[in-house]
Amino acid sequence: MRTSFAIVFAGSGGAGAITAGSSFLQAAAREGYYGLMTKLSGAQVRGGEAAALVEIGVSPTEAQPDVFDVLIALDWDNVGKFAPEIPLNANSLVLADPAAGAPAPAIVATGARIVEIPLSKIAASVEGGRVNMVALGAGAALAGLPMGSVDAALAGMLASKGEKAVAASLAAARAGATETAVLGAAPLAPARKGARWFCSGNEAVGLGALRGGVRFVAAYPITPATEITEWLAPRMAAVGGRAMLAEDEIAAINMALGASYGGLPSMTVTSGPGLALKVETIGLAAMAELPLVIVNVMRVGPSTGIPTKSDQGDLDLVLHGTHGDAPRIVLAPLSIADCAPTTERAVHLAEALQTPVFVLSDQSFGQTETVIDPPARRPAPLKRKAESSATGADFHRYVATPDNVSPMPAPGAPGQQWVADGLSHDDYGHPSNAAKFHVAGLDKRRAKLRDFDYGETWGEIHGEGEVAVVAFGSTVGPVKEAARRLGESGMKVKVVALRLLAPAPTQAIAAALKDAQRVIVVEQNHSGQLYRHLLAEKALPAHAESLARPGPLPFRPGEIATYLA
Amino acid sequence: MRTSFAIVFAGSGGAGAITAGSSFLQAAAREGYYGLMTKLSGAQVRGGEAAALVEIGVSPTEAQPDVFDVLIALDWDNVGKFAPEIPLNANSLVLADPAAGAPAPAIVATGARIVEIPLSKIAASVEGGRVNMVALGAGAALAGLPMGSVDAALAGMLASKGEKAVAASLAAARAGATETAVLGAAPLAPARKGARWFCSGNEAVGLGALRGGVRFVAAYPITPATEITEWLAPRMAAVGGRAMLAEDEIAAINMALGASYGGLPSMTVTSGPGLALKVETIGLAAMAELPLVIVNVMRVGPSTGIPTKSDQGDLDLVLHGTHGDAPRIVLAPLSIADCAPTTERAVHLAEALQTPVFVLSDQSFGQTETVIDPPARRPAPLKRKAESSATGADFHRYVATPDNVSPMPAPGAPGQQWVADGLSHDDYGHPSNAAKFHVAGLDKRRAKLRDFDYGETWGEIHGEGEVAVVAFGSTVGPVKEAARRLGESGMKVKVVALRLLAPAPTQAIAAALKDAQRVIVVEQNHSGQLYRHLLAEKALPAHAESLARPGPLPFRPGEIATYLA
Amino acid sequence: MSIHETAAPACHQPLTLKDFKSGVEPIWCPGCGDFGVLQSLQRALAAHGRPPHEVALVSGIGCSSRLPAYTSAYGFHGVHGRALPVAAGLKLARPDLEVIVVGGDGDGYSIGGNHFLHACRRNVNLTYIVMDNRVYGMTKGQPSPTTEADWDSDIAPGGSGVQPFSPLAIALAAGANFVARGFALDVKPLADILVAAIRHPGFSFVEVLSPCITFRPEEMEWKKAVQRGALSVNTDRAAAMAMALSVNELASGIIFQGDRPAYSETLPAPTGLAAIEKEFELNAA
Amino acid sequence: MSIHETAAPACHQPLTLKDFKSGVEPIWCPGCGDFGVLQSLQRALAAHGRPPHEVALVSGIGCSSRLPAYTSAYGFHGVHGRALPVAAGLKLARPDLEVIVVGGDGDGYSIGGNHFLHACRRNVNLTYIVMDNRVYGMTKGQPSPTTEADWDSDIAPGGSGVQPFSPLAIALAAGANFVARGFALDVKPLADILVAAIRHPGFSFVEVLSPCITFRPEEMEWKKAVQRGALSVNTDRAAAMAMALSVNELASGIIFQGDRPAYSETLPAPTGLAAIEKEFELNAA
Ligand SMILES: Cc1ncc(C[n+]2csc(CCOP(=O)(O)OP(=O)(O)O)c2C)c(N)n1
Ligand SMILES: Cc1ncc(C[n+]2csc(CCOP(=O)(O)OP(=O)(O)O)c2C)c(N)n1
Ligand code: SF4
Ligand code: SF4
Ligand SMILES: [Mg+2]
Ligand SMILES: [Mg+2]
Repeated sequence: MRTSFAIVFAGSGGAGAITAGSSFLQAAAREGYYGLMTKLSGAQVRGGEAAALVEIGVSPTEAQPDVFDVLIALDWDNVGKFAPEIPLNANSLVLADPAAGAPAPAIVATGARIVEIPLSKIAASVEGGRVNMVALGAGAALAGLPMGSVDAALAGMLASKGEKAVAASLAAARAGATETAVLGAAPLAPARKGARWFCSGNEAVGLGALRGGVRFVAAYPITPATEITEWLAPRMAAVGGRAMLAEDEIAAINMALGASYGGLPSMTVTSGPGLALKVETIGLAAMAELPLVIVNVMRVGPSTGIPTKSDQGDLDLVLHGTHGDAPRIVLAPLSIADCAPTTERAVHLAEALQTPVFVLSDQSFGQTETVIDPPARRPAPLKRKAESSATGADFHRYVATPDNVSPMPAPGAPGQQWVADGLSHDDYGHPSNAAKFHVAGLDKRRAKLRDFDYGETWGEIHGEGEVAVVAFGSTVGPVKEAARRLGESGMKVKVVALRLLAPAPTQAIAAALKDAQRVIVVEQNHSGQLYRHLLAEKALPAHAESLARPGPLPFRPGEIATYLA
Repeated sequence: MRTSFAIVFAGSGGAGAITAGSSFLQAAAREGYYGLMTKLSGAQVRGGEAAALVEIGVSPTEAQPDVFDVLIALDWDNVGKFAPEIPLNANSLVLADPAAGAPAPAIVATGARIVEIPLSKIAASVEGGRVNMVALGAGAALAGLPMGSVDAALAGMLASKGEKAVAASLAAARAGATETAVLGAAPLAPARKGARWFCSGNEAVGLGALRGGVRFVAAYPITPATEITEWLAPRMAAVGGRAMLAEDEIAAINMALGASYGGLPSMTVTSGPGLALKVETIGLAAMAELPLVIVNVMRVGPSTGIPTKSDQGDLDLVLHGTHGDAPRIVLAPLSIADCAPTTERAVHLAEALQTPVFVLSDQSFGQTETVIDPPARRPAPLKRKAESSATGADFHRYVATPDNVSPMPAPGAPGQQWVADGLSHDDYGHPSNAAKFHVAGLDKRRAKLRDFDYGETWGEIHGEGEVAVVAFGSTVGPVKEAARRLGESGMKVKVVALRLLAPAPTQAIAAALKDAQRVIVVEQNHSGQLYRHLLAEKALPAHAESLARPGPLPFRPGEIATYLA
Repeated sequence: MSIHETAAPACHQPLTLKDFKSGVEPIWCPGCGDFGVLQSLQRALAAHGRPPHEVALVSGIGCSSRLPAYTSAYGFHGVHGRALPVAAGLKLARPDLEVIVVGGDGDGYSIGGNHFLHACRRNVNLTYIVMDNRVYGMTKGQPSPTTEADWDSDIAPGGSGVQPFSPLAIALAAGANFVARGFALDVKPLADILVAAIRHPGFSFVEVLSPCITFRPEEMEWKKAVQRGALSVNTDRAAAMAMALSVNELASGIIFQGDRPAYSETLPAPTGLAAIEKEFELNAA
Repeated sequence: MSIHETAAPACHQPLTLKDFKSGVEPIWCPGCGDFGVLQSLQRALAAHGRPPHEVALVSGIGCSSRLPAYTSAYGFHGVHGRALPVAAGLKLARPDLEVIVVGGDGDGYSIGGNHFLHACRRNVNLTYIVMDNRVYGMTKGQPSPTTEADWDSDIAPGGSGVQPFSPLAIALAAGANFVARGFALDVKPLADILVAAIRHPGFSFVEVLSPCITFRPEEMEWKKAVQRGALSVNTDRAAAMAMALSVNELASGIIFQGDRPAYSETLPAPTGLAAIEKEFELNAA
């Protein structure tokens, strides 16, 4: 029995492809399946074509499939435009409404089996029936999903539209399922039912921030990061915090830094072009030792690039953006599910180490909907060292301590007034040009990050083998899936998934790669940014290879497996 | 006979230490000596203490000395504050006016021989005589400089103040010289007289820009880069160009980019914090393939840091600042003398390759006055490929060419209208989300920089030896001097001075390091940015070492020689 | 090329709207007000009479900022909020070109606010057209500096709580030399305003009410609500300011035409590099 | 700490100027106007009556921006031009603090111009003091947005050719709730203005003429030239604007006290994280 199933609902604007996909995924979740839904849309701001790419499976799904099993075209107006993003082959099934005209040539060219199904006619036969719901039913039938789950999913999703709408949708779905029954289902292996969460990476980052204790967020909208702020805006108030819409990215990060100085765990959220504008103030946070979480959701660059597609090309900037030496912590979630705990951890680290901490996500995490196990909360939050017993002249804001973290009282504490300053300073924080203070400060700021015990945060190892693949962020999923497949065909591959990118966990990496005969660093950018970083940090053996290629197309497991095999 | 002589004139604000130093250096130049003058000032914006640190020698002087031969204190009010920057030892001579009180303890502690000389009394004995001119004369006598040169230097420098002022200064200088004669001169070996230039690195960068063809500069003031724009402002008009004072750094770079699109070779000028703000637009220049020269004069960072002191900590940002993969050219002058030809070359490369090009200078180049041989002009300027025979639909702004550089007509050319765009685009420049165009663009932009023949631009090799030192920018001078000294004591050291930092000239470096038993990368920053860069580019052998230490104190040859020996 | 070598403007030619059309299809939503602005601008450029290759359109990022590609002129679609400095650099490098800046309220008043202030003050001979839909359209509906304080959105539930400001008053306070407001769907009157703006020396600012049909469909009411001609031409800045502060934000027309001299485009006659090099010489050989 | 847990302001105490002095020695040139502003501010804070640890001074970069270290309050000496957003974040995170922003004309009107516009509009309860010396002092003498068009300098020989703008008019156009101009060397009257500004709700803007003795020694003439009391309190913005556009740039006094409600500092009662987590649940176990 198959363990996963991949289906695309596609159509022109307003046809409801995304709703169909979302309902399909939620229905599957009710049966215990995990899944992933990638949304595609055209160049138009609104009203253009749309497609929902859904994969479901018995275990967590973290990569787009090599090939889709099924494509249901709600119409043919624009589906062809998506062809490069919807791989099909001779084993694929395309359902098409004869009333919608001839299938797109690019789709026909894939060799997929094209079967006609009168979607619009079926929809018309049901009162209030819509084509996308017929397609949903058809898809569910092909995946072997019971109609009861579709029921439940629609009832949940459409509750606000009233019972009648739910009933109509369901009737249409059932009609679609019935009509498709003749094609026969290749049912999925049953899954373990249980509590599941439905969320996107952007939402999960928001949740992680709240869990970590962030109570102030300031941002300027930018694709594909905006949803984080939009998700947080109403919820921040619910936890006693505040979300600010700034006039630009520079204002946003400075607001957040002001709030952080005021004692609140604070965050700013952006994507590449906005990150570029925050670079100066990140250096200030490092120099003045102010906690700050900076979330960067990568899109295709450089410059405006392709705002709606994914890439991992901001790593260089996140690692090295700031004039002068300003050490920082960079974390990248290993999956959408990991977005919450990684962000939560980022807040703890920023607070504990009084430093800027990056959460490096990307479009394919941020805007993809997924069904996952409820993410665990991190144990033992780390808090800001705010209290000091010293006052007056005895209070040195940057006093030397064994862990290089000095007490940092918030304004309001009598006798401990201090000035946060981006100038080189002595341990009172007073500006000084003296080399001894300057070098002591650089040493302190580097040491506090270098000597901290990050524990499990550094990353994860999956599997064992003499071939080791190193990856981060949204590349981890396809790499893991490629390794799994190669494992099935007898080739053992170890996956070293890095969550802590800076300070580079060189010891953990060295240990993980100790016995590897081959090491390949896989990443989705043009210049091998992670590869270069690890070379620079002497974290790779001399024979390590780089597999780097840019977005906008996602890595698929097959592409990686082919390279490795 | 000694081949170099190092002297400090120091005093409180208004005492004229800098004028004395400058006159001394110019007098020496008339005798054929080369030299260097570093200016120190206190924390106050104006009116604080000042010191002129001058070294002269028979060959080009590119490093501060390990120890100064002479310190002349015009008074003792604040000289002690400079002690860490004025190394003295038991062989040093300190001239002090008994009327100015007790010598600063930090100076006494060096063990230098302190000799009293009644500077103020001597000055008072000459009509219109000033203490600093007495000191000048004393210094000239100790260096064995003939009074005729002092004459000529003062006549040149003070011409605008009238003959009387010149005469009074000269008389005071002669009186100082006479008084000092008893101490005996340890005269310098004679030098080859000839045409010399007197300039700072900032002025030389300005000149190089004009020579290269820059006709538009826009900037926002920032220490220590401001003098470039100030120097250019009146002179730009003299060559038919324009200098704009922008409201901020972002406006400045965008103005320059607009002018570049308009067809003029253009430039923007800044230092660390300002560079941080330009990062976003640099990515646009790369993506839209617009020529642009960006001068960054490094100061001590991170953040506001120490604006008046030198460091090499912006390399990371210059190499990697921009979200997404945006290849750029980074050049660093090898000396103050090299600032003009390197900047000239930068303009040629920007124009020829339609790309952002960095000139990475630093405070110690920018604000140091030097006496050098007149810098040669670069042969064969490279020009923008502006003409295309195609028009209308046949004109593709980004048409594929063998060298990956496409014709770029300036506005005004009929039938060749094109839109510069930061969005991913096809070869017309029209926005496109298609992977094929995006990847082709990335490949094109990388290839045009990678495959260009930079010739001699990559750098210079000085000497031969099994120990090789790699350096860039203002570290090259002290490294060369350290190598020279080690050479005298029998240890052969090869200096590999890199001018082209990106794209990294890996082949030239590999060839240069082929036979080295030991390789040391020397740089003035905290984290070994050049070392990491070269590791990442696989340009170093596994055994390469890093000698990285931050500013504000300059590298002195002795420090490097000690490390190497 | 140096600033002095640029060609003199070609003499005016009879042109039509079609001469300013490009083959690129707009990504705008059907019904977006920006189509009206595009058409007005094409009309205005035809009326102005300079051929497309002597015109350059500069923009930032946003739905509205996509406009340059939809005309046949030269264009520069830069980064978000920075169109005005690009245009200033271009115009001062190439005074022979007709340089027009277009963009949105987010681009111009939010992230680009500083450049707006300084462009008004600097008074380079540019025309700046803001397609104000009171929302960030491209990022799918967040409040801008001109959005009503109580406009509900995901990012500011219940409203931002911040009073919108008046771009006309800001432009007047900052020193703009020509200030007007038009409505996107009044194509002909808007074109007339644009011609006047383009021909006025110095920095000309035209705020255009341009409905976002997708995120602010209620702005379609502007068709009725716009107070056509409620603004009238002042030549005194204080009088214009008094008018700007008293009329409502849907009043259209030209409100100010000033006589501040534009930022100088002329340069002294160049004297050459040789004299400059001489300054460095210490001991001429 | 959450916004709700912050302590209520301590009750006012009898304080003197000395309570607001720090041990750090100013780097200012002897005779710099900023000494007067420092003294006025220390006086005003003493009069206002909140102890130093409940006050936070926020600044950018410039000679004037060095001020925070010279007082005994909490302080934030950030990057050039970004003091206002830092202060907004701090104040909204900690409404219990008295947050005062200080800086120069370059910091506030040039690089920081956008934040100035938006701070006026946003109307967070802050006091903003600009020490306007009409020059970039710290970088040794370049023209700022308030410098006369013909002021000669190295970077703009013969003058920038750009007309200065009026910060008062901009602040009024952008929506500031309190607008005044003082003179640095009129210590007592300036302190009175500052107390009024601090106590006025919303965003209070005080432009202070503060001579740069080093790069603009002629500004010492201001001692005589300042038109004391030439500004008078308006409560109507249009009237204030008319006054701002008609008086000369050396008129001092309070010109506007408005009644726009400040940006809200109150938050709804928190309901907790648990309900938020529930939103993600598909099949509750
Ligand atoms: C530096 C940067 N920040 C943010 C964005 C995201 N962004 C793109 S357009 C836009 C706002 C668009 O609003 P407006 O200028 O009013 O144009 P409209 O789409 O409404 O025409 C934003 C915030 C960006 N591209 N770059
Ligand atoms: C991003 C950035 N750009 C430029 C500078 C250099 N800089 C420091 S202070 C200053 C201007 C100071 O002028 P102003 O704010 O009027 O203060 P003043 O010194 O006159 O009091 C400039 C341009 C900087 N520190 N950071
Ligand atoms: S989103 Fe609004 S502004 Fe953008 S194209 Fe659509 S209607 Fe126009
Ligand atoms: S330079 Fe001017 S502003 Fe700066 S401290 Fe000196 S007098 Fe004051
Ligand atoms: Mg808009
Ligand atoms: Mg100033």
